[in-house]
Amino acid sequence: MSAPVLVVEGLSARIAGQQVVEDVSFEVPARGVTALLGRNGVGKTSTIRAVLGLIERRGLVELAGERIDALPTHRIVQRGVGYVPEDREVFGGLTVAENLRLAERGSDATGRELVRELFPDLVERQAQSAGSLSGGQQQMVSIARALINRNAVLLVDEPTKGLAPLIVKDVADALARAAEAVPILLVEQNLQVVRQLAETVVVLESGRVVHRGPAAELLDDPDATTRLLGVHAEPGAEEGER
Amino acid sequence: MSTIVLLLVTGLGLGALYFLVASGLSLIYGLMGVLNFAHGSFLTLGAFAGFELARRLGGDSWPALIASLVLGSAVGALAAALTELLLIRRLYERHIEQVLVTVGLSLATVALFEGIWGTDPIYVSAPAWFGQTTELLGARIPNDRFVLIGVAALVLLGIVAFLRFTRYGLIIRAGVENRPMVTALGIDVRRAFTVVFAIGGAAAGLGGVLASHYFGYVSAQLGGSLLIFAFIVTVIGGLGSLSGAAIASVVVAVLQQFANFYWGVGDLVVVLLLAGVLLLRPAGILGKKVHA
Amino acid sequence: MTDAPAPARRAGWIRITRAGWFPLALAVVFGAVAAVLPLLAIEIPGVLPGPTYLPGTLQLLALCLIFAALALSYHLLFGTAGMLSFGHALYFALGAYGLGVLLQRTDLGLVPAIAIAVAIATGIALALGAVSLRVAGISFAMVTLAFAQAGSVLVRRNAWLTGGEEGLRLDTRNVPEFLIGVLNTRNVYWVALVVLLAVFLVVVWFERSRAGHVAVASRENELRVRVLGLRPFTVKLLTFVIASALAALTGTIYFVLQSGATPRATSADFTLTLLVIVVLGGVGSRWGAVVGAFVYTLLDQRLTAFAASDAVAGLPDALRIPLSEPLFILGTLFILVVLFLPGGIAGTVRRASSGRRVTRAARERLEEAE
Amino acid sequence: MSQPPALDIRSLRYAIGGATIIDDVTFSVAPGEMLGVIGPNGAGKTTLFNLISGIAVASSGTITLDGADVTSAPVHRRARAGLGRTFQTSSLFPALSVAENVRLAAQARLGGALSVVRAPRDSDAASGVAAERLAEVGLAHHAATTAGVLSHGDKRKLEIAMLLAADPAVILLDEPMAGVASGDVAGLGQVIRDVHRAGRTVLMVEHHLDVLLGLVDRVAVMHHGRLLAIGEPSEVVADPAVQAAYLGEAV
Repeated sequence: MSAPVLVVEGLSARIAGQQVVEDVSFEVPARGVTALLGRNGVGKTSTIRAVLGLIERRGLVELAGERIDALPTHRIVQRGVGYVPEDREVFGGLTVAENLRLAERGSDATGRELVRELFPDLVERQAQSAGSLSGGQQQMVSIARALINRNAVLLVDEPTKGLAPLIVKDVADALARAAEAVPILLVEQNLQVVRQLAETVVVLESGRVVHRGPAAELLDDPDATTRLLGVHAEPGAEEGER
Repeated sequence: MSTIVLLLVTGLGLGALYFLVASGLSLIYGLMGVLNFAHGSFLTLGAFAGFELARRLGGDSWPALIASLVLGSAVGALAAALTELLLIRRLYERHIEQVLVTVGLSLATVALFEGIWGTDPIYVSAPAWFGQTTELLGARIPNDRFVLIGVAALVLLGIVAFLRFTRYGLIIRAGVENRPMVTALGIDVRRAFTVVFAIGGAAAGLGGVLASHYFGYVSAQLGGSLLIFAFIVTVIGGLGSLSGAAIASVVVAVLQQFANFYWGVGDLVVVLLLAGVLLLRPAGILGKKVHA
Repeated sequence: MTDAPAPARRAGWIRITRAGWFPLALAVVFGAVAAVLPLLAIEIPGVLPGPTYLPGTLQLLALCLIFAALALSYHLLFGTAGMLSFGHALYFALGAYGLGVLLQRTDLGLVPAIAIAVAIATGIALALGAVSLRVAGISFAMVTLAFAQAGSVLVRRNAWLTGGEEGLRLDTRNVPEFLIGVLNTRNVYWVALVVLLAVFLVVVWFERSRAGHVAVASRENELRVRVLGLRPFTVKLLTFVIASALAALTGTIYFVLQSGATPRATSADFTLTLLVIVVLGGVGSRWGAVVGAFVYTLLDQRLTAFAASDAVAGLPDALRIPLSEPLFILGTLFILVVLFLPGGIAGTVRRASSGRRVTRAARERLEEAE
Repeated sequence: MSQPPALDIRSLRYAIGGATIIDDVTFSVAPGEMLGVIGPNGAGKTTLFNLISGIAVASSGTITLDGADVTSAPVHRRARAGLGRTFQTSSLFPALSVAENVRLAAQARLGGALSVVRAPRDSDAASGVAAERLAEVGLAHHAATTAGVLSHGDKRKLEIAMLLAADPAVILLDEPMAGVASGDVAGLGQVIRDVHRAGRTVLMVEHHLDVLLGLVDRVAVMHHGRLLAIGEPSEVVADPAVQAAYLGEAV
């Protein structure tokens, strides 16, 4: 197996003086999707934000063999870490085109074709303000902002949160396409999506890694699922109407 | 009728000055959350720089005026950019301390200006056309009012165009909405801070030179007195909203002119307007959120 | 302070009230030393212009006491309740001008005139505070500034009442003999000392009262206070009014000490000066406010003397001009304190004396992120 | 019905910026009942709590607290009417000591909290209540500690102590166990059980379904801002609609 693209070792992070990530270590292989799982509030989002330097952190983070844990956020991103945040965080007052233009990083912006192909809807709506889009469309913008650049790795945080099932499928398919080109670290509550996309899972509990292994192995073991993810069955597979 | 037109146009002229100060304040606050007390000093410095240059070039010629406007805004921009780089940046995200530093800077610079140029107003000269009047709807209106209004309109258009059509403008608009996300797209947002300070400083410096012609003099206190009204304008317009600042500038200044002319209580009326707006709409005319 | 709480519980109070008796003891010592100064001939070259029994020196020290009292009232507003006001000078000026006008236009004695002036200022504070508190944070700062500026304009414009730019002189008709004239400066000094101690006691009292605790709690987490069923607005307004009344009281004594007032006392610069004093001394520290007032006032006086000295006059322009402007030096000093000495004098002393207490800076970071 | 419901919610709707976050939600909670609220992230649970406690104001519909309409009452008035809540992230007065935090809550309840005449620890019913509540949640030994430096689990306990000191009739707990170490979950569950046993009405959002289902009388399932189902835990878990929408197909 080739060298991992992202290595996290002994990562700790604090928010408001409170330990939210504690001594977390894991690797993201250079291919495919790695899912970061765990109950709500165990520190998945904080882990991603700590890797990006969006919150105060300590520990080692290596991207393609180089340490990035002392860099400010914008430098980390410039090195090829794409980020799709929880809750989308599109710029509602900017148009779709402007959101994408803002994300383009000069010569790295090689993904315009891919974005056009994956999200024809956005091309149609490029002059519309992002704030007036539906939740699903906003999520597309958020993902497109990451895909428009050539990245070494993508950090994708709960991409299906609060989305209608049809859209969940679209988002999952788009991420599957993206994963062909770039490795992804995925935080996701919808275990069906995890099953579809991820090869490896890392499970956090109380800010620590408590399980690591192939995705199928965990998901096929209801006991382990219950124990590690705190669910009787599979929560978060969001069906129903918006 | 002619009185009303005169008051209206004079009010617009004064509103233009308020806007030149308030636009920078509003942009800086919107992007960085900093209330810049030193903004008045950028204006005063621009006014003095313009005055010194015009004096050396012979005072009342058109080229001297234009050169002084250019220099005034350049000096304002430079002073503002240096303030951001040397003082504000060190206190990243510590808003109260940032405000305090600008307070200290305003105290120190006003004292310095008094040391250099004295405490008395210095009268400035302009091309003769400035002092003449043009008849509009029966009112004889001093020409400098038109210049003020024209320049402020150009500045407004310029800033809007900058925000809309340039990459920095895009970054600034996005940063006002959600700054961490801008950095998470790989953009060094701090550079945009310097740019915003420089733009605000340039507008203030330009406003300084124009204010010296509007009032007929420069003094170390010039910026401070305009700054207070600019603060009021930004609160009424809604903190961080450029169009709010533009609207409020005009409303405040015109109201002030009328109240001053008819009852002699312009400043008081402005403060009452502020109180009224706060009671009815604490976030200001175009403010999005009530600031906590 | 009535019962003897269990040690653990007593320790629990340190965060706000410190040890119960210590500030009061310190105040007693300070008061005693300050009270006998006019009877002694202490000289501190470079700090005081002359020995302590001379009227000139006492005048300066009395000014220090008054500014200390004013700074304490501002501390209540900014340090305790977290309200950044840029209009506190308004209430000081209302006290000073209120007393001046009352003495000039009525036959009231000094004490009733002071009481009425303070009462009027308190009423105005109640009305303006209620409006200003519609907003918080930076907007609150701007709004208070605007109101103060309106006051300043009114004072300057209405010369028939306030003397306009010339200022208002003390009408001595109904002022007791022993407070008038250069020779009686030490009596005024003692009055100023009493006022400072009174303001100090009120501030300590309020901070230790239940309302004071709610004020601190509102500063830290306003939403939480509301969820508990309390209205932060009420306690903020209360703090605002008390601080303003205290400022008005110090303003009246200032008027007596200076035998008058000028519009400078109403200006925005004056509030900013107050802010400089409190930040210099250390935000959130009572004695920091007092020390800041002394340091600032003495420094201002010495720098003014220095600026007028021959040593400065002989310097080349590039040095002479900045050095001849006390406010330039003070402003620069202030910037340096904010940049390099977070917590001001009090914070620096605290850091030097103990490493284990949670520093204010750290605490603020906590709150900010919360 | 002789006794009005502790909390009654009718056709509640909340929309902001064109998006409907809460859509036509109706349910009521009987006095002394414990209701669990579950649903995927983004289903509107926290918004529902914000509407009930007054931090957000409903676009339409009514909220009745013990028979009184509080739909548009300000936060502090609802609190005085007997509503208490905790927040997803700890929400304390970090610079105050643990004891002060609780005492403040007790004083808010017992009155006189804005007194300038009385010192905080005068008398004091409030001090007594504070000490008792701290003991109840097992934090008595931390009374003097600055709240900001407590461990996460202790902060959650402190929040509950503050709630108890304010003695509300209706309590909203927003993910009380989020971020709590698994070892502490059982203890916290017991604390919540005790709170409820004292006759209080409790609404609780929680993702630890295993713990939640063992605690509550009924469960409400939120989905896309709507109330999908409400009923006894066993019924709700067995409800095909809930199965399909929330619990999903078997793994």
